[in-house]
Amino acid sequence: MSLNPLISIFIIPGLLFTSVMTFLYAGMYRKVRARMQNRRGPPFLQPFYDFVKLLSKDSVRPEKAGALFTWAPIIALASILVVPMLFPVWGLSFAGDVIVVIYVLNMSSIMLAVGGFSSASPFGAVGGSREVTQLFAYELPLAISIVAVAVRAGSFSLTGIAEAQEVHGMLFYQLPFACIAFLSIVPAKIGLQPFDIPEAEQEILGGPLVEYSGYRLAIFTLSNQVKVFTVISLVVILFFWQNWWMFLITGGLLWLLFIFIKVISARVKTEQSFVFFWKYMAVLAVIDLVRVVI
Amino acid sequence: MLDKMVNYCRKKSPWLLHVSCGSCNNCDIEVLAALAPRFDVERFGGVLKPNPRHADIIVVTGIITLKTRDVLKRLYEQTMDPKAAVAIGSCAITKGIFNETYASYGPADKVIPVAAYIPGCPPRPQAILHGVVTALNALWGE
Amino acid sequence: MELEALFSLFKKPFTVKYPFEPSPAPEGFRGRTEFTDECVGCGACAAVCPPKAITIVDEKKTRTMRIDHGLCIFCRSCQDICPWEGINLTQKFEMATLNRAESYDEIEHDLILCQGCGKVITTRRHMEEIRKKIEKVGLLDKDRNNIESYCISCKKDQFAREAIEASQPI
Amino acid sequence: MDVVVQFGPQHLALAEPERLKVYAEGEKVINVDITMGYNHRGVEKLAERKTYEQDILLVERICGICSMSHPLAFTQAVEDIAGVTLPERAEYSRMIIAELERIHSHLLWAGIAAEIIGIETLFMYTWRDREFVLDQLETITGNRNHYAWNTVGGCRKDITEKQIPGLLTALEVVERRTEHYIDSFLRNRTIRARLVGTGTLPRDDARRLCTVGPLARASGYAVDVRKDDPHLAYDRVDFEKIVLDEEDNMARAKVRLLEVFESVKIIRQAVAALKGLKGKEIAVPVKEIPPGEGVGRYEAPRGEVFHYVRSNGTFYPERVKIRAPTYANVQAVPVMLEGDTLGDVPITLASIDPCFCCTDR
Repeated sequence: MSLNPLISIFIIPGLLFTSVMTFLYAGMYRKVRARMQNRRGPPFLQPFYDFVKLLSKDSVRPEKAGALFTWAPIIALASILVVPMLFPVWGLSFAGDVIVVIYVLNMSSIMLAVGGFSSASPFGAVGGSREVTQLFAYELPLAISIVAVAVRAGSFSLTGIAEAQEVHGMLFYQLPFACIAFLSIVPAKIGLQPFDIPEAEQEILGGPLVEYSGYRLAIFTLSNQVKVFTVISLVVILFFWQNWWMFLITGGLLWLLFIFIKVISARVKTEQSFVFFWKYMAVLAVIDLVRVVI
Repeated sequence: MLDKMVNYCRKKSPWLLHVSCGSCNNCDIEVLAALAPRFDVERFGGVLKPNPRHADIIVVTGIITLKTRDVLKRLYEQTMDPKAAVAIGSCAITKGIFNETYASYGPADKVIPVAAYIPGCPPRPQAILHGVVTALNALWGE
Repeated sequence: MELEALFSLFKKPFTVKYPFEPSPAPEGFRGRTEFTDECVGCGACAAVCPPKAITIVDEKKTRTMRIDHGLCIFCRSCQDICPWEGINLTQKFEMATLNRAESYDEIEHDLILCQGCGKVITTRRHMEEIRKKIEKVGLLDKDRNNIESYCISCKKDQFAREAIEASQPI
Repeated sequence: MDVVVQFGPQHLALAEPERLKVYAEGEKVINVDITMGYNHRGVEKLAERKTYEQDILLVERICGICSMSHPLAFTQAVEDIAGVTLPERAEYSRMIIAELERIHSHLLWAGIAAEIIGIETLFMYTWRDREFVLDQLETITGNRNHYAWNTVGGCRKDITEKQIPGLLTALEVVERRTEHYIDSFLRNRTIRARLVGTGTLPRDDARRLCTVGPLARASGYAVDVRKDDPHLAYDRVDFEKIVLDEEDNMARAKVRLLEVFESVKIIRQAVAALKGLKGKEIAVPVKEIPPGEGVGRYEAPRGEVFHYVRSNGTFYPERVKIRAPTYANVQAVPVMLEGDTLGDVPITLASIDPCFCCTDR
């Protein structure tokens, strides 16, 4: 399924494809959210305008900022951009790349927290600590459900998982509980309500991003938007894979679902999200893992 | 060419920072009402940002009271270039009905440079939209 | 709310089309304050204005009345007090300006100066209105038809002088 | 780890310049320090330099949301000195505007509270429906806020026959929508998770701290100037005092939303009464204000507004003293926040519906 690795890295499903899809998803988010709130909303290209404008703005580094202040957004973007290259849409593939995906996804969250900590602002610090807490909360069900999928598909690579689904049908039918657990993690992972606790604008002014400006903010925002596309695509690959064009459609529909959930729910508190993930979602994921292993 | 595109993008994405400097709350409410579905500033890309580091346009309301003057000044300095300030309501433009009070430092343009003025007590949200669009056109081209 | 959010996706948005489409203010809206042609320049509006937005500047033979829209609070006090409908709160609300010095409305009036001391009596139009009113009640003295020529103190002087002159003989 | 998080002076959740220093241990709130005075505009002193008529417009601009309550209390105080009885028409039309203001204020609060807990959609919906009320206010009074409706001894304008059908339709819309919002607040699990059980203010504390308005009523402490000290035509209309004893943020939301229904009820009765009135007089001419003292109380959307005016017989008042509801209510915030987490600070502060521009004047 893999073409020339350079094409995989730079065109499909690498940089070009990912950036197009990212802006598409972000534009869809702004537009659909606005329409659900019964207003007209921004133009579809709004995220792109925002991105260019932020790049053109000045950027400052606070005097007391830590060494990683500038590097955190760059590492976050670079690490998250690795994931789409492994997608089974003419992407690269090697055994065990699911592990890389888990690691790399966390890397971007951790970098967000690191950026918050190193920006020497109490809001940044609170946001960073919330981000880490959040990471602890959803990491367990995330890992368990991915392991359940991998075991069921008999492969630890995304391509392998996709191929297994092409043969045996979508994994969603076989692992519904793990799928639900994974879906519930998505809002937390991409920072949407009800689990946008680290970025809460009304409470801590955007948390880790509080001191970022100009191109640093642009890169961070972009990395968050890439994360949206990546995580949703990952859901499709892990649970709903049919073929490459159904992959695009299912991804869009799932994204609509998550926007809808965001629109109708309030932000919960840290301890409430902890209880939710550990008490309910982890148990759901474990049920499926146990079923698969036995 | 690149300049043109950048200017276009700037015009299309004004992020607002709302600074209330001792107003009667009414202009603040009308600014928020301009975000609500009826007027929807987001059509023009306008989003209310809580944070000066992210903002492009500072929306100033209220007489600048002695206590908020430094706050306004600092917020203006913290905002990244290119930036502009818009004074909303009679209070921010000339202190309005409070023009004889002892508690005010002066109108907004005495503290920071102001790009556009939107008179009204309070201005209708339509007037605010009109003002923001006027300011954007003046700042970053038609 | 949940269902409403879903249905809103397919409904027409509530958003108005303003600024691409006019959004007129209702009748009686208190918008941009403007002087009308009826204004006589008496200055009653300046006296009641709470923020003192209406200023009167007398220079040589003209009186300039100016309303500063940056200072105006659109309270309609001036319109209520004006006996001549000379000031109006219109339905215009698009007053945004880039130049603060532009946002005003002004009207000029000819002044009548006292022939005795040169002080300002009032504006010509105000005097005409006063004359009309006095004529209506029939109080205007045919002999003393020059009410607009002298200010009150000069008039007193003149009256006293006339009285003294009249009592001169003997 | 002790953290000091400073909310404000410029903060999204506050919209008004006010500083809130929150001392927290991790996420747990230990103590709260509120610094006020950013909004001080010297209204009381300024009022001494303006005439009574101008003062009405000045006190109207103390607060943008209570822009009917302050003039009402002020005119009551002045009318108290002058010994004027209002024409019935003025009483009813003042009441209509005041209750319309209460509706828009409560809807506004519901929106802000929703926005603070992160549910933007509810904010958008409530503010959309608030526009219907504001439209009516705009057609009736000539401005969306700052109505310039009062004068000493009556009103400056009359509600015409033509405006009444529009008003009644808007009330219907608001009533239907408010039912919907109560349903949303009660049913949505995420909203419940944030509001139920947070920001608890026990009844005894509510009494001890002299809280007023919906905050007190949500804690089971039944104070409402409209009932306790009826003025205008409040003793001639039928409405209920909404009192709940759940004591938390949710109770406050419920009290406010339920009060919208009472306001709708009052306006309907007032409009009916207005139609039946024979006299067309809307104001009694008041030639002079004799020396003396007067007080005015009114139940603003946030609680009791109190104005004291002393006159010395001239055109200018000698002393004006204003006590705003938030001044009493803000004292309760540290009590309410005890033991809650950092995430609860904005919503709990917002739950008293703070109006710092009233407090600072």
